[in-house]
Amino acid sequence: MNHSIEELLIATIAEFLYGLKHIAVGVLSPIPGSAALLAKTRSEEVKKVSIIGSTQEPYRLDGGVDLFDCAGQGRVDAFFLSGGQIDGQANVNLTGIGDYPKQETRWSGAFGSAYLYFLVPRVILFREEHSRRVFVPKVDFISAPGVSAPNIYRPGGPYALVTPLCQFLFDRNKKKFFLKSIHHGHSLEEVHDNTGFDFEVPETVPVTATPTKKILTLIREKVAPVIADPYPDFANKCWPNH
Amino acid sequence: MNHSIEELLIATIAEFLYGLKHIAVGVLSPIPGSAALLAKTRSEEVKKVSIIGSTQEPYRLDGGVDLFDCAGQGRVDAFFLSGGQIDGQANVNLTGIGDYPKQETRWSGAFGSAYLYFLVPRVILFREEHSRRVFVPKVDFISAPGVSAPNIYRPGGPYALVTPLCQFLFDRNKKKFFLKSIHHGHSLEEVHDNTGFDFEVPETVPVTATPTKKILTLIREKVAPVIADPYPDFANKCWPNH
Amino acid sequence: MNSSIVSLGEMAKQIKNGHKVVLFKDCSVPMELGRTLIKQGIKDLHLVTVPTGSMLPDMLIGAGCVATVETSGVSLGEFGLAPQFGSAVKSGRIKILDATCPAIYAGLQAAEKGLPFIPLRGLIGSDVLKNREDFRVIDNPFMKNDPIVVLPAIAPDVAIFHAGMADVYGNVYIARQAELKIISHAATKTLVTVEEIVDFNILEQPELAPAVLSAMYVDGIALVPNGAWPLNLPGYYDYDRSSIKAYAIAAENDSSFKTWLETQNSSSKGNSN
Amino acid sequence: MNSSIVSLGEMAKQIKNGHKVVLFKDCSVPMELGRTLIKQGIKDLHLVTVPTGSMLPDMLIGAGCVATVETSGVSLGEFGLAPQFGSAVKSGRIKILDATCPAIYAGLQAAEKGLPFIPLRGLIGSDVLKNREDFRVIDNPFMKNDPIVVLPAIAPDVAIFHAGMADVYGNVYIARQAELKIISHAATKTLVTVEEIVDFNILEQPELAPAVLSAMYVDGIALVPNGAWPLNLPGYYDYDRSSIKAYAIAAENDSSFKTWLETQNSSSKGNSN
Repeated sequence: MNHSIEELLIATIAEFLYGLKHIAVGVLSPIPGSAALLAKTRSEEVKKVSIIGSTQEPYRLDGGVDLFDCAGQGRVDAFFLSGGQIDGQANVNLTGIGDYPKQETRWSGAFGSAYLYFLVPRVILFREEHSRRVFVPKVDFISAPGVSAPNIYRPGGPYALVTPLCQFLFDRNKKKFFLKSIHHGHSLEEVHDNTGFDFEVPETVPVTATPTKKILTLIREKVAPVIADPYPDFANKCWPNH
Repeated sequence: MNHSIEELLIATIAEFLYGLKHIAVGVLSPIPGSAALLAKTRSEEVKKVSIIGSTQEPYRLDGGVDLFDCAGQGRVDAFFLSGGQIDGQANVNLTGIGDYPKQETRWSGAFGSAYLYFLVPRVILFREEHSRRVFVPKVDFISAPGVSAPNIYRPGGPYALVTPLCQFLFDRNKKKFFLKSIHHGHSLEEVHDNTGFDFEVPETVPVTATPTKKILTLIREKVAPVIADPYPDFANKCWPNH
Repeated sequence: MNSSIVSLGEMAKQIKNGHKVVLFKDCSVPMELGRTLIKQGIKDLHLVTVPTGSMLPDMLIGAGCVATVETSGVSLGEFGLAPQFGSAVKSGRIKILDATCPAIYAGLQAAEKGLPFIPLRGLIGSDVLKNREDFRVIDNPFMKNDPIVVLPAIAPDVAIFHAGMADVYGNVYIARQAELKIISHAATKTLVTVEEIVDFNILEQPELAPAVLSAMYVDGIALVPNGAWPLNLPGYYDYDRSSIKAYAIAAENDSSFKTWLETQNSSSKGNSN
Repeated sequence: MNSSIVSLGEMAKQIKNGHKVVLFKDCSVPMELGRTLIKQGIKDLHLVTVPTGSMLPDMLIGAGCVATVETSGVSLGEFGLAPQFGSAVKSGRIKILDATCPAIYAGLQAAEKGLPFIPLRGLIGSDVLKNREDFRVIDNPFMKNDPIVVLPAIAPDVAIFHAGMADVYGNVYIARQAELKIISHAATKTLVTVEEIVDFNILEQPELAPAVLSAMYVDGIALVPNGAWPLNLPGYYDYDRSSIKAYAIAAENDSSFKTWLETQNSSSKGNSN
């Protein structure tokens, strides 16, 4: 069965989410949001998916305080972060490029990253652009650090990084990304050429699993109508016939 | 016009409340509650009376957090405290008699006193029993202290003490009560005999003002029906014909 | 049907000897669950009353279920002092952790936020503070010569309360008792007895939703009509004043309290209705 | 009729140059009040966005009304970055106090509770913390070798927001936007524009009451239909996407932004309806 790159990414991210009780999704995150919904559809253990910006029960949150308190209580099992820059230590920059504060390019700001990255056990990094502009040796501004000293209270942190080329796992002890698989049609060379930081490579690099027909059907029939509430444009673009 | 002792106490306490924006009333406080309602009836500046335990808008509170936060914000102008024991430094004991913790007599506990006594500018102490058992030289247990060292954050504190015999003002600089007036029918000697702590006495001791006909009418017609919501027994006893 | 709907007996068994159990003050008090815990012979509870307590803690203390009470006050309100609480404190049978109301709330709110501690104004110079080894005074990090109390988070094992309505999806309507959210967020588990269980999703009713405790925080719901009796439940029933008064009198001494307890064990309004 | 009901113009005059003004994120944004402030020529505002901001702060910054922005992020969401914010940061025209969302909430909650500070997990090792001289790291008083950030209270002079309904008694119905209570409690004054003012007491409706901000916290109410336009107000109207997009494009450079601003000054949907 044919699938789009979005569907591959949704299925790939969902693999990290099965069995988690509560998955929360931040703003501007249609693909992670779809992955969370897919995980809930396929796994009875996923009790709750919270999508910031959703007005539909049961996906809405009472508000930001509700989400951050919930994470503080240890009741958020997975969350998603992106970054204008991400480096090899999993530091995330959502703030801007150049010398702070008068940066050449100013993005929006750190949002909840400087907190949730510490509190949520499984933070999945996701970026739709895989380039040396994004994946840099060192971020210009650490909105949220990837790793912390051992005495810092940090039940959470980076777990994986998913891009349109491949997926990495993050090794918190080695403080390094480890290439997990490359998506069909892409090469290790291409990944190296487009990644500005060092990462570990296994002897044989697997190809990312292609979503099964069953999973694609679930995405199109169960996930698409729900993600269309907070993300109508995304849903129209990906599933114009649904 | 004849009046009951309760009506005298209500009118006397209300004198401390005119012009205050927000008056809050704790549990088991029918007389202070009536005084607060009287003040609201007579003073346009009294915008809100909150009565813990009232189910009637606009007197109810969202809950305890609402009250304590409100006091923390400086938005509660007056509150009432009582005590199993009260001493000459305005220390209040709501906890019990004897050596803590295995006290001979255990009362309920400090409730909000150890916080509100610090935060609310005008705390009116009120007790329906005026005796040496209650007004002691030194309380057995300081549930909430009457005075604090100058470096302690304390915008609030004791303002007055009203009893069935008389009313005192509290002088925060001298850390002493000052006799303001004695109710009609009682003597200075009687007050001394029944008070276990020292207090200052003016050269001429005034008689407490008797409530006017207008005030008594307001109490009976406006206050009684409202205070009957949280305190039906009290209202029935005081105003059986209303 | 949500798997969190259980029988009262199953619910009671989830509360274990030694648990730190948090109880909301008046109205929303799960009296029938309390009676069930007494029958079950539960021991060594650490009760946290929010912020004060009335008949339920007194009854549990009298029945020998309690090791520690963390409270800002236990009393039967207009029916007088809490007699079993008073005599247990006097004899040293229970450990008492005296607090002040906002300190109980603040400790629970710290747990709700995942904070190890939270500051609170007041308390300095009181014997409440002096007797709490777990309360500390630190310097305000933002101002010199400004001592302030810091309180440790209160993280109960179980929150229990009684409410009017739950739905089959595990959501509970808490009406004006918004503070029930705080205790549920702070506790590891939340167990709720209710008057009725409806089959529509109460979160999907825009006018009800703001006063709903979401299923995420609810670990057990049991249908227990009159579950707060003889205390009240706003919108459902008022206090049964004569029963509370009878309790207040019986609890005055240990032998009449025992007799009262036996009557309770043989029948209770909550079960018979 | 409650004395807190005022005209939009009277309301705007209560906000002064240099005030610390707190704004809720999206939906409930008082756009028309913002336009009025721009016309009034207000200066040197210290904006606090809860926890992030979109078109209103961008517009106020572009119009030269703002000295400082305290925020966890300003963006136009799906319409892209906030261009006037970005260029003002780049040029140093405004002072930026970068935070993270829960730090904004925590600072306001500290003010709501009258606390001088509040702790927060996270932040350590970030450049956000490094650049905030007013955030401190202290040792957890209850655990050795456990550094934790403490944040000062955020106490704004004025909270402003737009809501659906107020009553003549000065109460405001805030529906699911419960966090509007936090900002109103934290601020010295709260000014609210609304779609409609009803003549019954909304606090006396049991189903509405839990989502009501009580008159005690409300210092001004102005009737401003379409007051959030072109942003949305749940239950009333959706985003006017084409107007937001037009803004996003206009705001890309200073001259087209100025032109856009002049159009706004000569007419606005909020006034004409």
